[in-house]
Amino acid sequence: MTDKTPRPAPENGIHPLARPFLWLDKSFARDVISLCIVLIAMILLAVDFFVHRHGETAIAERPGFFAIFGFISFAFAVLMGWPLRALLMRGPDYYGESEDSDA
Amino acid sequence: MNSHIVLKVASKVLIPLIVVFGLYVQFHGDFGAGGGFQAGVIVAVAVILYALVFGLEEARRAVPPAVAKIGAALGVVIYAGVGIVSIALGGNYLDYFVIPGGQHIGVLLVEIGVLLTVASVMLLIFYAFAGRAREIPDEEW
Amino acid sequence: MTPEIAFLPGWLVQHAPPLLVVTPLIAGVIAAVLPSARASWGIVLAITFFAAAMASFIAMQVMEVGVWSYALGSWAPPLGIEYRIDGLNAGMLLLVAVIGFLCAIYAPASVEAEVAPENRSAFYGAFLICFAGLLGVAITGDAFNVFVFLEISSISTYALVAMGAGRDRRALTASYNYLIMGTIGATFFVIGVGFLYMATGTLNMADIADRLQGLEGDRTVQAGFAFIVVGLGLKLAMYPLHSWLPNAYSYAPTLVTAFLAATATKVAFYTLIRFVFGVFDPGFGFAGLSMIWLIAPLAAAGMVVASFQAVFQSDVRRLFAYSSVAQVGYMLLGVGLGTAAGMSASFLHLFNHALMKGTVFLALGAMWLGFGVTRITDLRGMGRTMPYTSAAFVIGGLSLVGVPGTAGFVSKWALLVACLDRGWWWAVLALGAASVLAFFYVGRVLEMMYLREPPQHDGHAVTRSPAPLAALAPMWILAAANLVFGIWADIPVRLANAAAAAVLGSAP
Amino acid sequence: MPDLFAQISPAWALFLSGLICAVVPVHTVRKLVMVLAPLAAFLLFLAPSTLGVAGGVTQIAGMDISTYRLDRLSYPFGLVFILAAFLTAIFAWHNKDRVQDVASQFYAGSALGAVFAGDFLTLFVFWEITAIASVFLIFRRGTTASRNAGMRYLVIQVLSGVLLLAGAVMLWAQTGSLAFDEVGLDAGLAGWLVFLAFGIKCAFPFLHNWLQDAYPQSTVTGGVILSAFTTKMAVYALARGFAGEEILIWIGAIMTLFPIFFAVIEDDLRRVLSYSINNQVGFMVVGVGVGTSLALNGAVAHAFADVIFKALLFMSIGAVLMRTGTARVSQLGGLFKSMPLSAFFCIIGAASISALPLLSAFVTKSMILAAVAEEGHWVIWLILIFASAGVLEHAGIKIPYSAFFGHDSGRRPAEAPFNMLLAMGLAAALCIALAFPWGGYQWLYAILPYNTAYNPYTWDHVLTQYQLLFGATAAFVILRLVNLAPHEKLSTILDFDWVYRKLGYGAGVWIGDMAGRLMAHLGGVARGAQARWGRTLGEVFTPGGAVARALPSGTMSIWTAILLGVALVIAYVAA
Repeated sequence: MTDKTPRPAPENGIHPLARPFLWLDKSFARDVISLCIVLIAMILLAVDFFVHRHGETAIAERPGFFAIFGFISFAFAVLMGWPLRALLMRGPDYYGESEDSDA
Repeated sequence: MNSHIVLKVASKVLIPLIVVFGLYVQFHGDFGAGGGFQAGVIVAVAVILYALVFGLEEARRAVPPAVAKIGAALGVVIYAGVGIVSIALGGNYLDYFVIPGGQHIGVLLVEIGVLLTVASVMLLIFYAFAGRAREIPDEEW
Repeated sequence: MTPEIAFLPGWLVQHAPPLLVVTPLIAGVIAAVLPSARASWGIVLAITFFAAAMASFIAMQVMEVGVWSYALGSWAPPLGIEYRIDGLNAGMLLLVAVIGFLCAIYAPASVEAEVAPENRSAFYGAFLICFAGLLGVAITGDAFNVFVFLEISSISTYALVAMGAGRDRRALTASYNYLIMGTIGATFFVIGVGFLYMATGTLNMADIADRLQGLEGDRTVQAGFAFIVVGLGLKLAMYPLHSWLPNAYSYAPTLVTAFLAATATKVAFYTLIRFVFGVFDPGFGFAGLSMIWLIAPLAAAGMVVASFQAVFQSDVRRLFAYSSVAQVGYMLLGVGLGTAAGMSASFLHLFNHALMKGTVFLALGAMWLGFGVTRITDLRGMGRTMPYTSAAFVIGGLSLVGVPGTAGFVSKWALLVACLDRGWWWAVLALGAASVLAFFYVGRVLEMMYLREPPQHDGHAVTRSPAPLAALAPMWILAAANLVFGIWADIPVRLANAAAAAVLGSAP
Repeated sequence: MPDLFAQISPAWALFLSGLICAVVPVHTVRKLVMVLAPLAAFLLFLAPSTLGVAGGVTQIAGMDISTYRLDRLSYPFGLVFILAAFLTAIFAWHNKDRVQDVASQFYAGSALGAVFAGDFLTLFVFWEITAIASVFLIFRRGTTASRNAGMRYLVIQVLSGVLLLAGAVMLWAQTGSLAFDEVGLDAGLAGWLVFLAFGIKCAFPFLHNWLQDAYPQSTVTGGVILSAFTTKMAVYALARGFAGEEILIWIGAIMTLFPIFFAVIEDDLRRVLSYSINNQVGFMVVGVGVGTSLALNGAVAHAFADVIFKALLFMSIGAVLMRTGTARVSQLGGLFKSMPLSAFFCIIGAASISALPLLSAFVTKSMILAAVAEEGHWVIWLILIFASAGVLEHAGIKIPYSAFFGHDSGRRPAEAPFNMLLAMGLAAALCIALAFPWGGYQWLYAILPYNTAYNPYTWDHVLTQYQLLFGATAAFVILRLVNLAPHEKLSTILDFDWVYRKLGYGAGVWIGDMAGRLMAHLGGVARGAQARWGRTLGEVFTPGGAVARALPSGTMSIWTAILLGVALVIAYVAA
């Protein structure tokens, strides 16, 4: 089909708008960002113990519920990937149907 | 050919009689047993007999299939035509009473149509079947 | 006389019923002996047009004024033969005449490609005679006359089917098989009529109906009913008496297939309705039981099994021939219901099925003319090579499936409602199953036509070659009718209700 | 004149444009028509001066048909479908495939028509057209996989229509009315049939696989268009027919739950997005199931927002697919360097779906959660919170991260064409506008079915949302650091479709085989003994088969005699 032809971009492929953000690719920057995220999460968790907030259910009023539940949920979902992979993952040609264009 | 001399003579005598008998059945149909259908078969038989004795080619020459075809069509046209004529004369379809000469003429005409068609179709069928078989050579008679 | 037809000469109006039948008959025999096939075709075209016009006048007249009785030879019925047109057969006459005319337009294209030159005049003759016979069956009010016309049409049909031998020799055996089966059917029918005559002493159908009242327990009448139903069942391809149909439809000339599919079984079906509802009384114990235990189950079985068979066919005309058997099942189901709603639905489906099968077979005929193909796999890419023909086919096919907005939906819906009214859930199931199967067998063909590339020929894709106008015009008229009657269903529904009213005295 | 326009369903504008596209060979004209058609539809949509008019009322064969019912429930759906048609038309501007143009216009038109349908017959017609039109968006990708997936998709979708028709007919028989109003499961079998029909299009668990099977196989633009209509149309139908049906709460909860686990390990990003459709529709189904005015508001609002941000996500991944030829995680990464705008819009979409405050899902999903809590379904509430974290995993982080950041694949494709960027930009702007605290979300709430006093921007709501999102993101960061997150790889993930694609097929083969052996043992019926089901069926019914063989006339005569006998016996019994 017409809409699948890869086209090389000019200037080593770097888009001018992306130039100011190239530092994102550095591993140091990534580590800093990661650290910041964890830090913010912990601050938000801490805040919960100092303010009194209204919750929709009883459990939601427990201090720190959302932060901890969010962490656990996410970790659970990702870690469940391991057994599921073992159970459900097959080769790309499992159903024997080519995804290449044959038209 | 000479071997069938008796047959030939006899049938030459018989065939006109058969046709006359056919016509008798035809005209008798008006007030007794008989009618165009039977008469048609009898007339056809006359020709078929001719074909049997004198050969298919002879018969085809005497009554060509084309003629028989037209006869078959003509018969139907006569029959249906009588009906049309009766409409033209102010009656219902096939209303014999409005035809000049009355019911007799009407029925007679219709029956003639039947005779023509039946005789022709009988012949055509005979020609069609007989044409398929090989001629029987004289020695096998 | 309705004002619409006041411009016609009085004699033409007054004698329209016999003229409708007789003119094609006379013209038929004349056409058969003409030396020029072109001239024969001229006659066919003129006469079928005349008949279509007459049939419309008659239908209008009947709708306005009511039953029209014409005494042949001025012999008053029940003694003489009566042509009797009421709400039931007015629609039939119209259907046969109009389809006949449309087929006549298409005729030369088909005939010149499929029929041997020396047979062409005869072909046109047989076509007209068959046409006359079908009209005769529909118009007459005399039971024996029905038999006569049935045989006139059948015998000419055998000839028409056999002429397909110019294309495929198997047409000969198909025709012969059809002849044997058709003759058995006709014989059964005439035996049944004989029984009725024995019991009532009359051949006029209205009169028979009167005299049958009170004869319900008469064995002769019962035997007559059995013979007539089975005899007509053969003629109209009731499952499992259908086996003559697929071969006859696949090997006959394409024109004949379209014409037969749209008219011949329909007329036989009309006769069944006429006898079951008009002559016998569905209230008779044996008639009612036969409907429930014989007609309806066979109808349901036919719908499902024949649809299955259709799914697995490889020859496309055979596929739609089986589909016809299945569709006959739909109609029979309506009759089997025994109610006014059922009969009306069944008549409606008869009408609509003629439209859709006419479209489909004309389209397939055009495809054969264009490329000489009959196998489903040969229809690859037809959507591109014959776009107009394929589009008409799509409409016919969708109507066959019963897609809303097409005529097929209206009648299937009516049938569904009639089944629900009666509380026949199994019939609803069968209807559903047959519709799903129809989706598959039509879908199979559509997939070939639209989702596959056209076949290669000498390294090039086959080029576009639209069908001639003579083939496209009738096909598209029918296809348009499928759409029009799918949305403005008023006219056919009125006809169907009039039909129900004519034989049952009440509209649903 | 305005009265006349108030009678015309906006759907016809799209159908008309579809017809025009079918005959116009000029690409630019076609695209112009496609962009203008939604505008025309929008004008028609504005024409009725009051809500609740049942326009386009006719009678067909004795049935009341109404093609244009505009009330407070159909209003937001109609509006967002028109919007979606507009956005996708812009997005597809570059696409030169006429078949797709026609299909997408018909598809959008029929979805719109279904939303405005006032009776079951109209609904059924449009329901089926969506199926038939949309399948071309899959076929036109032109791969074997897309053709097969398209066929499976079509069969399931048409089945849904058939069930709907069957249910409608039965309802009609019961009530004598075809009007499409509250149905309820109390209507017995009829109700269940309709429910199942809606459930298929809604991708209920175990009925969901057509979605993940077919959408990833569609064309680049097709994926965007598909994501917008079918499921949301089904949500509308559920809200109309089955609002407050208890079972929907559980169905919805499961729908939010299971796709998360599949999405984690899935390699194909468009398949991830398909799972995400499932997950988001689950929230809506829960809302419909709860059935209070707040819950229904939430469901409708979430559907509205979902159409836009899901389209946005499909657009950005579509752009990637078009430029690189793949949408698989294992082969992508680092694309932000050459496609920064696409990356930016993708992040907006991802943040929207994750319900980041100030973005659309935040103001819509929270209504559903509040309604669930209000009704005391606290288990469901927990599940939904869990699912919200899960959304962040697969849609909020995985999609932008793995495509545009993550491990650099070294690919440097060009940025998406202008029309795609424009469509993405518009969608992204809408995502922001819909949640804008000063006038944005208020407008959205005003068009919802019920008047509401709900306010999403309370400080504790914003705080808890941030806690949840950052808690979850922290988990992502930490798991990446300790390398515990499973890496995606080029693979096929089994889902329920395995049951019919492998198990059913295998079972068919196995049963056929076993039956064949059994037969061989029993009677030595030699031929066909080893045949599989399909082949056996074929052997029975194909031209040479037992049932379909042209019977000799003799056999037929016997049948005739048998039938005659039956008829006579019946007559005898009756007397």
